[in-house]
Amino acid sequence: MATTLTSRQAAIDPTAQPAIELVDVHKWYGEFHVLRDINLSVQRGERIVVCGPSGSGKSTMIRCINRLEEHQKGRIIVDGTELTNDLKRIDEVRREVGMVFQHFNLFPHLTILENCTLAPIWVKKMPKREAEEVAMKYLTRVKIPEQANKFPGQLSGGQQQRVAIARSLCMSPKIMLFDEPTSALDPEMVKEVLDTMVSLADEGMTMICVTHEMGFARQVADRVIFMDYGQIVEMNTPDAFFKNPQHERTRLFLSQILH
Amino acid sequence: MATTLTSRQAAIDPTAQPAIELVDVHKWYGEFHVLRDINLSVQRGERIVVCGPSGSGKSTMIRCINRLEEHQKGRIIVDGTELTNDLKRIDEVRREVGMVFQHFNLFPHLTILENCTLAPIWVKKMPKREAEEVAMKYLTRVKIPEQANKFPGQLSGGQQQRVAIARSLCMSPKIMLFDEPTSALDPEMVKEVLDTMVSLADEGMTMICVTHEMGFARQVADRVIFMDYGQIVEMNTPDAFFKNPQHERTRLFLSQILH
Amino acid sequence: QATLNSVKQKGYLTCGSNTGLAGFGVPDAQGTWTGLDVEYCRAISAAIFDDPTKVRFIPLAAKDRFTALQSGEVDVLVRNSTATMSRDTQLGLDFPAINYFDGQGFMVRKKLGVSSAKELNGASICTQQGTTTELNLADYFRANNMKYEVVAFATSDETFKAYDSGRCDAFTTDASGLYSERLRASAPDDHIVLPEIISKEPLGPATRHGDDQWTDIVRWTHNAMLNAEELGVAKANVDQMKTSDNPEIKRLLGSEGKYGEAIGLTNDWAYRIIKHVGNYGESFERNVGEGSKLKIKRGQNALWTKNGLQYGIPIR
Amino acid sequence: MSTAIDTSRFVQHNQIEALPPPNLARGPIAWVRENLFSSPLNGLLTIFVFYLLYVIVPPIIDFLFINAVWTGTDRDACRAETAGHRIGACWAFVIDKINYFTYGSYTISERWRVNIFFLMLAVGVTWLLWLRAPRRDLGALYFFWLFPTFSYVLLTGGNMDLGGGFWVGFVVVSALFIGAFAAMAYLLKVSVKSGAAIGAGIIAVIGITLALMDFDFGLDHVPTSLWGGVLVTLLVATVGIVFSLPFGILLALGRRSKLPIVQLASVIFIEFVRGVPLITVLIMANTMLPLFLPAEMTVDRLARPLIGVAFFASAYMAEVVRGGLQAMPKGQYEGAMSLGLNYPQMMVFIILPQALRIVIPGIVNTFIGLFKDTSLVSIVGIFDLIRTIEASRIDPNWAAPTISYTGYAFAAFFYFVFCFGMSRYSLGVERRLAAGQNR
Amino acid sequence: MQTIVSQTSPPKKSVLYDPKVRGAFYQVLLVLTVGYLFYMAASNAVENLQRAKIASGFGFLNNTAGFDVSQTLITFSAAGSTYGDAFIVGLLNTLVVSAIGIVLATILGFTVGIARLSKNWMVAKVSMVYVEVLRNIPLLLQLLFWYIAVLGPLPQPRDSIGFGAGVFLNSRGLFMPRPLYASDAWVIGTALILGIVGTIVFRRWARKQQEQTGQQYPVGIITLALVVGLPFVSWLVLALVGTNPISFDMPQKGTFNLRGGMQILPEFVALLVGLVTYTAAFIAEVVRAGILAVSKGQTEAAGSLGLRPGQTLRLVVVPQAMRVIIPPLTSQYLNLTKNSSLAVAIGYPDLVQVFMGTVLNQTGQAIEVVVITMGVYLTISLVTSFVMNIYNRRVAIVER
Ligand SMILES: Nc1ncnc2c1ncn2[C@@H]1O[C@H](COP(=O)(O)OP(=O)(O)OP(=O)(O)O)[C@@H](O)[C@H]1O
Ligand SMILES: Nc1ncnc2c1ncn2[C@@H]1O[C@H](COP(=O)(O)OP(=O)(O)OP(=O)(O)O)[C@@H](O)[C@H]1O
Ligand SMILES: [Mg+2]
Ligand SMILES: [Mg+2]
Repeated sequence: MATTLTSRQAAIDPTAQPAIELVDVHKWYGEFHVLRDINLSVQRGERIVVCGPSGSGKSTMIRCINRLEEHQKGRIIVDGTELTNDLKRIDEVRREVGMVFQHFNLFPHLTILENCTLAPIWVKKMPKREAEEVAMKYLTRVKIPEQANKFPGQLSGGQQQRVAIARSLCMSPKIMLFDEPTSALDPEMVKEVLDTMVSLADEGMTMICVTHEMGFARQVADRVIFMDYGQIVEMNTPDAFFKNPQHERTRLFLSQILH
Repeated sequence: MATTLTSRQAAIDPTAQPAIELVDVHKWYGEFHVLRDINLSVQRGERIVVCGPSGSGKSTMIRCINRLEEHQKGRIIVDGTELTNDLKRIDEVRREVGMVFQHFNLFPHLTILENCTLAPIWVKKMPKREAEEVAMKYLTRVKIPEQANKFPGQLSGGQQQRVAIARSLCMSPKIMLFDEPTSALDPEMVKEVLDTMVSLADEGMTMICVTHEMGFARQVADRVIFMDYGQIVEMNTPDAFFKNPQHERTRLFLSQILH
Repeated sequence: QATLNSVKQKGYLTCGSNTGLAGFGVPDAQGTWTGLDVEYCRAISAAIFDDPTKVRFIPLAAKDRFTALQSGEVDVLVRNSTATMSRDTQLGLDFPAINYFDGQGFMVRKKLGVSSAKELNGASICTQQGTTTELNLADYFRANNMKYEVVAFATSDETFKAYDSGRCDAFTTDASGLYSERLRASAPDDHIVLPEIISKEPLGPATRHGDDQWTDIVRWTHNAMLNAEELGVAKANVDQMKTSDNPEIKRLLGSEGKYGEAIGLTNDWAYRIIKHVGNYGESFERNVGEGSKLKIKRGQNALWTKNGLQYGIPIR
Repeated sequence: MSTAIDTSRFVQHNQIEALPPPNLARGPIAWVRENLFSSPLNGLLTIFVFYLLYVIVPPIIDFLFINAVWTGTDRDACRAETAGHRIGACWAFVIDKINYFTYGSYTISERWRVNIFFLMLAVGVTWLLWLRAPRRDLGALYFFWLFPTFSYVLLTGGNMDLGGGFWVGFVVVSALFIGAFAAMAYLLKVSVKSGAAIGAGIIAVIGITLALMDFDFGLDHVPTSLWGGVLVTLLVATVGIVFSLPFGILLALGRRSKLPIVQLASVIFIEFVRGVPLITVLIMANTMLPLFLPAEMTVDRLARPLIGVAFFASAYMAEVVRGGLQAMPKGQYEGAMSLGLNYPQMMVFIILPQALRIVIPGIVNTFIGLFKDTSLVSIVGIFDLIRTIEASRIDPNWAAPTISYTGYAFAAFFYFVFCFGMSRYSLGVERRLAAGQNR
Repeated sequence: MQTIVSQTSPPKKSVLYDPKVRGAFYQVLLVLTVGYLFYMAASNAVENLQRAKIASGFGFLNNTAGFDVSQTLITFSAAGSTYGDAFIVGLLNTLVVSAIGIVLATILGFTVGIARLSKNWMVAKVSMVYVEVLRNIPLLLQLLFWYIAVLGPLPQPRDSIGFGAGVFLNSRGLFMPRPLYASDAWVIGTALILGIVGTIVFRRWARKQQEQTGQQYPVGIITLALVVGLPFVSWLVLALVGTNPISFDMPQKGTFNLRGGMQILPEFVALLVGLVTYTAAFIAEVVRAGILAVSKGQTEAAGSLGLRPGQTLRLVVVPQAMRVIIPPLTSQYLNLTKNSSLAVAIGYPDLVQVFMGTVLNQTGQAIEVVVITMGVYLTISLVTSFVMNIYNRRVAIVER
C-alpha cells in the first residue's frame, strides 16, 4: 500500500523477457469466436487488472494462459515457453503459473494443509515435512494458520478463497492468475481476500486479475485492461483509465460500475 | 402510485364485511406453538404488509388463510366462509384467494400459457379459447406476453415470479397472498416484480404480502404488521410504523433492516 | 497327450462323477465317494498307484460331463453315461467297457394302480433335460400312440424332487437310477418301478478318443474285475490265489506273463485292483445288489456263465 | 386478551407464553385417529391391513417358532405321524446340517482354515466400510491384495508347485519388464529411476503373490469340488467385489475417455453385459470357457462362474462409478490441473476419492445385487448355500413335509441379514453424505 | 494497445508428448490386445471343436428336435418340429411370462409404492416391510419357495379342487374352459372394435367440447360402457336369438389328469408370482422416489389455485413424477425379462431352459446356442433403451 505508481514503474524492467506474451491469439468455442486477436505482453513483476462485461472473454483469456483452454490461432508464450500440445511443457508452465478460481475449487476431501501440500509433494517431489513447513508459511501469510487441520467445508467463503491463494503460492509460482476471486463472496469477506492480494502485489508477484473491484485496481494495478466481445478494447494505467477513458464502450461500462 | 394514503383510506369501507378475519387463532406444529392468539381483520381492498424476523410465523399465518396449513384453535373467516375441515368450502375459498410463493412453484412440465390456463379450465370450467385469452391478458399485464409458449425453466427468476402472479390472477381472485415473492430473486429482478405488485395494488386488489421490501411497504401498504414469536407485536400505518415504532422489538428489527 | 504319464506325474487321478446317485456315485458328509461307478476309479487308481485313494472326484451335471472329459478336466468319466454311436464317433469319446447294462424305465406311485407303462396314456412325466432319456421318452410314446405331458428339469435332483412332490404321475430315467432315486423319496415304499424297459442303456466309463494306452487301462481294469469274479478271485482270497496253479489266475495276478507292462503298468496291476477294490461281483453286491439298500438284482449284469451279459475278455 | 379486530393500530405489550397444544392432538387415541382412521377410506384400509396381517402373520410365527422342532437326529422328529403333533419348521434339520451348509464337504480337519477366511473377510469389510476406520488406504491394500492372496493359499492349501523352471522364466521376464519400463521412462524423459521403480513395484507385487501361492506352507490341498455352502457363497461374492471395483473403475474411466476406441470398447462391454441375464453369462462361462482355451489348459469348475460373476459385476459397477465421476464438478478437475498434477495423479488424489465417496451407496447397492445373484451359481452346479440346501432336502434321512420350507427359510434368513444390513448401511452413508453437503 | 513480441526460440516438438500421439498409442495397444485375445479364443475354439468333432454352423436349427415341451404356444411335437421351432417355443414362453409379469408387477408395484406414502401408518409400514423383505432375498430362492409353495398344498388330479364353471385346480396346474368360437362370433369381435373406436371418437369429442364450452363429461364411465357393455349386449342378443356364438371346451377328468380345456402350468404360476412380487418391490421404490421427487410446492401451488386433490394428482403430480419414474421403471421391466431366465430352476420352458438347456445339450453346439440366446436378450435390451432415449428426449423438462 506504500508503493506509489512511479516507484512501481521503475521496478519493472521493460527490456527483460516478458513473463507472459500473447500474440494474435484467437479462440473459438465451436462456431463462437470468443477471443479475437488478443495481443498482450506482461512484464515480470507487472500487475494487470482485467475488467469488462459478462461474457466478454476475460475468463477465457486467463484460462488460456495456463491452458485450461486451448487457443486455436496465435501464440501464447509463458515464461519463455510456448504453449503447444506438448504435455510436458504444459506441466512445466502450470507449475510456474498459479490460478485462483472464483469458486475456490478446494479439494473437499483433503484438509487445508493437505490441499496445500498435495502439489508440492507430488509435482515438485518435495519431502512431506518440508512441504508442510512451506504450506504453514503461506497459511500464516494469508492469516489462517490455525485452520490447517480443518476441512474446506468448515471454513467461510473468504477463508476458503484465502486457502486457495495459499495453495497456489505453495508451488512458488512466478505468475498468479485470479479469476474474479471475490465475486462469490459475501461483501464482508471480500475485504479479507483483497487485503491478501494487495500484500501479494506488494511483494512484486507478477499477476493478472480479473475483477470488478475498482478500488483494488486503482490501488495495485500497473495496467487496467478492458475487454468486450472477445477483444481488448482499451488498456491503460489505472489513473488514466478511470479518469479519462478513451473508448465509448469503456465509459459506458465504468458509468454502470461506479454508479 | 398516484393514490395517496388519504384517498386510499376513503376507498376502504370499514363497515362492510371484512375480506379476511382471524379471531384468536392458535396453531401448533407438534409441540411447537407457532401462531399465538392472532387477531386480524382485513377489509376489502386493503393492502397489508407483514414483516418480522425469520421463524416468527409470517408464512404460517398466510398459509393458514388459504388452508395450506390447518389451525388448531380460533376461527379464520375468508370472504364470509369459515375455514373448517369441510373440503368443499376449502375449494371455494381457494378459488377466491390467489397465492404467490417465494419459489414461484410454476409447473415445469407445462408452458407458461398452460400454467395460466390450467386452473381456469379445470376449476372454473372455462372453455380453452377463453382461458387462453384471459391468460394472455394477464401475461400482458405483467409484461411477458411474448414468453407464453416457453417453459418455466427457460425464463429468468423475475419473469417466473411474474408468471406466478399472472397465473394467480387468471383465477380472478378477490384476495392475493404473497409470501416473500421477491426474496428468491436477484436484486435486478426484484424491481420487475415489485412494479407488477404495485400496479396490482393500484387497482384495489385486497392483498396480504409478507416482504421485507420496506420501500414497497411505504408505497402501497395500508397497514404494516410486525410479527415475532408467533404473535402480532405491532400493527400500524406505514408512516407511523416506520417513523415511530412503539414496541422495543419493532425498533430493534427496523434498525437492522433499514441499516 | 499321454494321460497315464500326466496322472503319474500329478500323483492322482481325476474322475468325473455323478453329482450324487446313490449306489453308483455319491459323496458322504465327509466327502468320501462310494458307489459302483466310482469304484472303477478306485480300481484304476489301485492299478496305477497301488492305492485306491489317489483319486479326485469332480461331480458333473449331465450337460457338462462330456465337455469336461474332452477338455481334459477329468481323466476318465465314471458317471453312468450311455454309450451310443454318435457319442463314440462324434464327440471324440471312447467307451472302453460297459459296467452296467441298463435300460430306461418308469416309476409311479402305487396309489395310481398302474402296472404297465402302456397305461401311461395322458400322464405327465418328469424327466431330466438334455439326456437320451428325454428323446427315448418321446419316441416311446409316439411309437405307442400315447399322449403325455413332459416336465423337464436341469438336474436329476430337481426332477426327482418335482416328481416326489406330486408334480408328475411318473418319473423316468435309467432303471438303475430309478432304484437309486427311490431311496430318496419321502416314502420310498409308495413308489413302484414299472416292468417295461423302453431303451437299451449300456452304461460305462468313458475316455478321450485317441489315447489308446489310457483307454486300454480302463478297458482292462473292467475285464480284470470280471475275470476275477469268474475265476473266483475275491478281495478276501486274492493273496491265497496268488499261489494258485490255475494259469488263468496266474496270468490275471501277474505271476505269469507281462500283461501289465504292456499297458504301461506293473504286472501285478490286477492283483492290486482286487486287493484294494475286489472283483466285479463284490463291487456290485456291495453298492447296488441285494446286500445294499438299492436291492437291484444282478439280472443282465450277471456273468455270461449265469445267463447275464457281463463277459470278461480273456487275459492272454 | 382484547381483540384488535377493528383497530388498525395495535401494539402487543404482553408476551404470550407458548402453550401446550390442545389435547386432541396428543395421546395414543389421537395418534390412532390421525394415523389409522383419519377418513372412512383410511379406516377401511386399516381394517383390511389388520385382516391381512391376521391371515399372514400368525401362521408364519406358528410355523417358524411355536410348532417348530428344535432337536432331533432324523426325520422322525419332524414328521407329524411320529412326533405326534403338528410340525412347523424343522430346525433340527438345519442344526444337523449346519456344518454342511457352512463348509460344504470341505475336509473336516481343515475347516479351521475356512474360519480364518471368514474372519479375514470380516476384518476387510469392516475396515473398508467403516468410514472412520484408521488407515483406510492400508485397508484397501489388504482387501484387494493381501486378503485374496492369503485366502487363496489358506483355502486351497497353496503350494501351486510352479517348479524351478517357472521361476527362472519369471526372473527373466521380470528383468525384461523392468528394463522396458526404464526404457519407456527414458524415452518419455522422466526419471529412469522412478520408471524402473514402478516396474519393479509391479513385478514385486506379482512375484510376492505368486511366491505365496507357490510356497509350501504344509497345508493339505483341498480341491474346490469339496467346497460348498456359505463358504462358496461368500467366496463368490467376495471375488465379485474384489475384482469388480477396480475393473469397474477402469471401465468407467474408459467410458469417459476421449479416446474413441477405448470408449467404444468400454461401452460395448458394459452394455453387452448389462443386456443379458446373469444366468446366460454363467452358462456361457461354464460351457464355452473351456472351448476358448487351449486344449491343455483347464479352468477350475469353481473358477468359471467366478470369472463370469466378476465380469458381470464389473459392468454394473462401472455404471455406478461413472455416475460419481459425472457428479464431480468441473472445477475439481481444473483445480487439480492448474496445480500441475498429471492425469493419473489427478484421478488418484482428487477425483476418484471424491467420486467413490459419493457413490458408496450405489456401490453397496451393487454389492447387494451381486450378493443375491451369487445364488445363481447353484444353477450351473456350484455348491453354494442354496445348492447345499437343495441337496440336503432330498436326503432320505430327513425326508419330512416341512424340510423344504425350513431350508428355504434358513437361506432366506441368511441372505436377508446380509442384504438388509448392507442396505441400512448404504442408507446411513447416504444420509451422512447429504448432511455433509449442507455443512 | 501496442505489444512487443519478443523473440522466443521456436518450440521443439516432442512427438511423445503430443496427447494425440499418446492417445493413438494407447488405442492401438488396446486394439492389439483385444484382437489378440479374440484371435486366440477363436483359433482355440476351432481347434477344440474339431478335436471334439462338434459340428458348427446354424444348420442344426433345421434338424428334428426329438423332444417335447410342456408349454407351447405354437404347435410343437417331438416328431415333426425342429430345433428352430424349439427356439421359437422358448422365446414365446419367455415373452408371455414377461409380458404378463410386467403388467401385474406394474399394478402391484404402483399400489405398494403409493401405499408406502399413505398417511395411514399401518398401510405405510406394511408396504415398507413388504418392500424390504422381498428386495433383500434372492429371486432364485423366492422362485424355489413359490414353486414348492404352489405345488406342495395342491392335490393330485383325482382330488382336483373344483371351482365350478369348469375351473379346476390341482398339482398339474389350473384348468379352465377353453372358449371355442362359433361362426358368428365375429359379431362380438366387431362390437368390441366398435366400442374401442367409439371411445376414441367420444374422447376426442369430449375434449373439443371442453375446449369450446368448458363442459366436462364422465369419460371413464362412458368408456367402460362402450368397451365392455357393447360386446356384452351383442353376445346377449345373439344368445337370445338362439345361436350361441361362444361355447367352451370343458376340462374332463381323464385317467391321470384332466383333459381338454386350458391348462396353466404350476411352473408358470410360480415363476409369474415370483417375478411379479419381486419386481413389484423394486417398482414400488421407483414409484415412491418419483412421487417424492415432485416437490411439495407443486401440490401447494395447485391447491392454492383451487384444483381438487384428484386433479392435482392427475394434472400436476403424475405428469412430473412419470418423467422421473419411467426410466428406472423401464430398467425394472428389462430386469424382469432377464430374470425370467431363472425359469430354468423350476422347469418352466422359457428360452434359456429350452434352448440353452435342452437344445444345447442335445446338439452340443454351445457357441451357436449361446450367441443366439444372448443375441435375443441383447436385442430386447437395446431396442428398449433406444425407445427410452427417444421418450426421454421428448419429455425432458426444458431448462434454460
Ligand atoms: N465451454 C464453452 N462452450 C461454449 N461457449 C462458452 C464456453 N465457455 C464460455 N463460453 C462463452 O464464451 C464467452 C466468454 O466466456 P467467459 O467465461 O470468458 O466470459 P467472462 O468475460 O469471464 O464473463 P463473466 O464475467 O460472466 O465471467 C461467453 O459468451 C460464454 O457464453
Ligand atoms: N412443517 C413444520 N413442522 C414443524 N415446524 C415448522 C414447520 N413449518 C415451519 N415450522 C416452524 O415454524 C416456525 C414459523 O415458520 P414460518 O415459516 O411461518 O416462519 P416465517 O416467519 O415465514 O420465517 P421466514 O422469514 O424464515 O420465512 C419456524 O420456527 C419453523 O421452524
Ligand atoms: Mg468469467
Ligand atoms: Mg416464510
